[in-house]
Amino acid sequence: MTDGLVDFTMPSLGSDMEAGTLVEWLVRPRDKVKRGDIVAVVETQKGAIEIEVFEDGEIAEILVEPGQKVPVGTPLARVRKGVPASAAAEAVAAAAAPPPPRAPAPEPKVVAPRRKEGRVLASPAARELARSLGVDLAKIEGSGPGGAIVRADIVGRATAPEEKKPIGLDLAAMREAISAAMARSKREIPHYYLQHQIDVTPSEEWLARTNAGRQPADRLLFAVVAMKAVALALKRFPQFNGFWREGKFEPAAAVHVGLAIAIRGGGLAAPALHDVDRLSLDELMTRLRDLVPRMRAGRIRGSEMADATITVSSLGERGVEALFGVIYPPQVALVGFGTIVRRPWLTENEVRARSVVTITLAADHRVSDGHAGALFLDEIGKLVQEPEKL
Amino acid sequence: MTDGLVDFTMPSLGSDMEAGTLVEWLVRPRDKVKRGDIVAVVETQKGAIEIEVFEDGEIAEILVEPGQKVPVGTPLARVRKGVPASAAAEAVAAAAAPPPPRAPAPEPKVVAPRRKEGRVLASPAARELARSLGVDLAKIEGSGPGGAIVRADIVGRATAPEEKKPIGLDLAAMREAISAAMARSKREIPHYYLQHQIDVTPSEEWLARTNAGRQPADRLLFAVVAMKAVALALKRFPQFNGFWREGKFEPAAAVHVGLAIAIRGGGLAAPALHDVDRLSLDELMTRLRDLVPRMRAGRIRGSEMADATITVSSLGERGVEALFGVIYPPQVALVGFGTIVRRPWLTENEVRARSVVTITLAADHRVSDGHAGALFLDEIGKLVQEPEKL
Amino acid sequence: MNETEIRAIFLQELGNIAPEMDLQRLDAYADLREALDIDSMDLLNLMTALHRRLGVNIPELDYPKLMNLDGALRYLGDRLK
Amino acid sequence: MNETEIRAIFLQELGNIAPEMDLQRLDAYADLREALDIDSMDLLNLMTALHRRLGVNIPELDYPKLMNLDGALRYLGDRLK
Repeated sequence: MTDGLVDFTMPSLGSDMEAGTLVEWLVRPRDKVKRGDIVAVVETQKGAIEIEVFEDGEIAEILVEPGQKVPVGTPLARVRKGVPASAAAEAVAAAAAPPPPRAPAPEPKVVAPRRKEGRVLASPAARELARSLGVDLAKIEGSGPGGAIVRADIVGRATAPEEKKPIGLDLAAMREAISAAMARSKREIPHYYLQHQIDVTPSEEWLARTNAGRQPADRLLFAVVAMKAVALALKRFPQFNGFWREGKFEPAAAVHVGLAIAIRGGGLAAPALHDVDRLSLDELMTRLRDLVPRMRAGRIRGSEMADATITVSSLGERGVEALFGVIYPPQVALVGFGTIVRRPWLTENEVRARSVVTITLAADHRVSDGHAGALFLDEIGKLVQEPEKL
Repeated sequence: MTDGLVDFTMPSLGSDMEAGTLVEWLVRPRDKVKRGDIVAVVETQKGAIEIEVFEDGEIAEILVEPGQKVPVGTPLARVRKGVPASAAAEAVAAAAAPPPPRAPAPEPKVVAPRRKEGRVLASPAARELARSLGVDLAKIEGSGPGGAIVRADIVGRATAPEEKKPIGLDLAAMREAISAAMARSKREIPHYYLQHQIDVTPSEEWLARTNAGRQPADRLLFAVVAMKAVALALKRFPQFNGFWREGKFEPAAAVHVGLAIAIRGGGLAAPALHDVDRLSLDELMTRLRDLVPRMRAGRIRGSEMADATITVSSLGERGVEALFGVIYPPQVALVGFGTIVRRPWLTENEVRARSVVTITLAADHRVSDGHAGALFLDEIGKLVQEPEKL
Repeated sequence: MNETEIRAIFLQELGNIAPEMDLQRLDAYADLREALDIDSMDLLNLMTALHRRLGVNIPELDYPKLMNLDGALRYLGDRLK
Repeated sequence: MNETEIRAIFLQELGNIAPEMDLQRLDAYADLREALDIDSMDLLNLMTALHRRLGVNIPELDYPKLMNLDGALRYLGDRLK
């Protein structure tokens, strides 16, 4: 069956998704594709999401046209399997992939928005994306060959000044999707909560020392320490990593940590960082720097939306001390990190000013109980205090 | 009617139990029984549970044979009421009761597992229990007359070394029962939560002083101070002690405190200690020492499983600071004690290192409100600080 | 590089991080994190962009000096003199 | 009482408290509470059993010295000399 035709279908990008609208094809019939290539953009309640193909092969036929809304599982295209990836496929992949990080060389001058007579120089994919997002190409600065506008230029750039809203994200629809998932969660999942405070002064000092010798592009944030600690603790406490499906717990083999990201204007999403337990802090930071702006710009991949095995919610620097969250179904746990605060604290039986963070756990009582939860949270606390070992 | 026949029925050992399997009779027809005697063992989702008779009398007829699964309320036997308890009944009770504590005399040597030619010396009840638990009698050391194996020897002893799992408890079934009860709780009970921190240094010091003069067998744990404080506070705040049934609150006359006990391997149960408000700390400790190992070994009595009027969950020494739990229906409150931590604390307007515990209350908002809950939690906090008065 | 150029680059990079905010009306002394709802990741991206655009490597210890428009322009002006 | 006998009794009583744990593989320096998931009630039962079996009355203040296998055997050996 290596040369047979297979269906490429509308994927499920979360347990609450029933249908999606095909916004844009990034491939045409006879294009070669490789597993993992982004081939289409789909509009869901969570915003515009890039979807990947899971076979090497060639696009045989397009079945659904841009603008059509179809249920999850509907064939969108037919792929002829086993056609070896060629230069054509590489080109498609390159056009769709995120831009390589730019070299940290100072740019000479502010370039005024280019406005040329006639047609603006832009790639077809960028043109299509701009159309679907309602972005005016004439106001975008191109970073491609010869100053051409590529997809990456559109995402994250300002639209016309009079439209002050995030690009590519329908906040109202996103809020509705969150509403549905959260209401379902509290109706079905018996949440219990645990709370613990730990001294993260050593962790902060280690980060400050590490970052002092680095350029901004290579600096680490506390969030990656937190995520890695959770991922490693999960290896000892697997009952918090996985899904509740059809009346029973399915532990997950991999650790994909969903990071709750607030979208300015009121949105929220928790895309997954994959295999967090196996990445170094530097690798994790690279992934995070790629993910957050893409998420905020609405350029998120299907697999990132659908397969988080646990969620971490961090209140960052300007929040409050503790949060007691709502588990994202079908997951079974959510770990919350409050804002780091300065507090009087005992170290070696003396009172000193220290940086303290409150870690909380919301977990599904159908799967785990307070005793296991306490040991899990305690383990996270210990790991966070020794970032140099993560 | 004092000499009439009454039915002894399959009891309800929790609101989620629908049926049970009769595993073993500890009595035969014409045996004399006293109220409170353990007369049978029943297998439920929570494990093998010993059930008691509630009448003085004589077993007239056995209606359900071992191995049969019957719904709650099904007559298991007929008891002829009013027959005075005789020596025969005493003998039955003695065989079924937990063994008396052994004298603290050093035993000379480790006894290797006895393996005799032919039949191992064991009481019929022990033999039956071993069969139902899959325990190999040849590997058990007997403590009965002439080295005979009695029921108590089987429970809590290692099975064959290759079977490293708790004895007598079906953890998967237990987990299922918890799942159902917890999901129902959060669906039906509107939980509210309160949290309070108190300085328990005086309490810890009192326990240390008290225990310093005692042998290990007579020492007290903080858990009994916590339970007694909750029980006494309930006398002033009866709206947290009882059951929500058929749309209204039924206050309980007695204070039976369910203590959440974690079972290694992932189980959880909250068997009741009866009349906690009327027991001294020493009496409570004796009951607790009897209950915890029995619970972990799966030898729990029906009344202990079914009739807790409130639950106390204590995270012990290796946990975290605070827990916000799920009320066990049809109860209406759960009190949580976090791990005792050392914190800078104000005493007489000076900052000092003190031992601090976070007490939490989860309560049913259909029955009580935050104001009453706060007074109740505050009262518990005050009582915990003066253990010498408990 | 003159003050106007620094200001233009700084505002452009701020705009890239918070594209939906109206920077025309930004108070010169308002805390940028509060005014623009900027978190630590946004801040790091801003510092990375300033490093790329202006060649100024701003250490973490100096971040507080850039927490409003006025302070940021003065800091960058001093470093680019 | 020799070291082998003390070890056998200690492991037997530990086994009574955590029957489902494999004590053959227990690290001599691992914290018993963590390795065996032992709580304060388990600990008290262990101390009570050691008192009964060996006649050694271990005060609460000494509990920390028995928190791993190596420490426990040394402590009991010293007390039984």
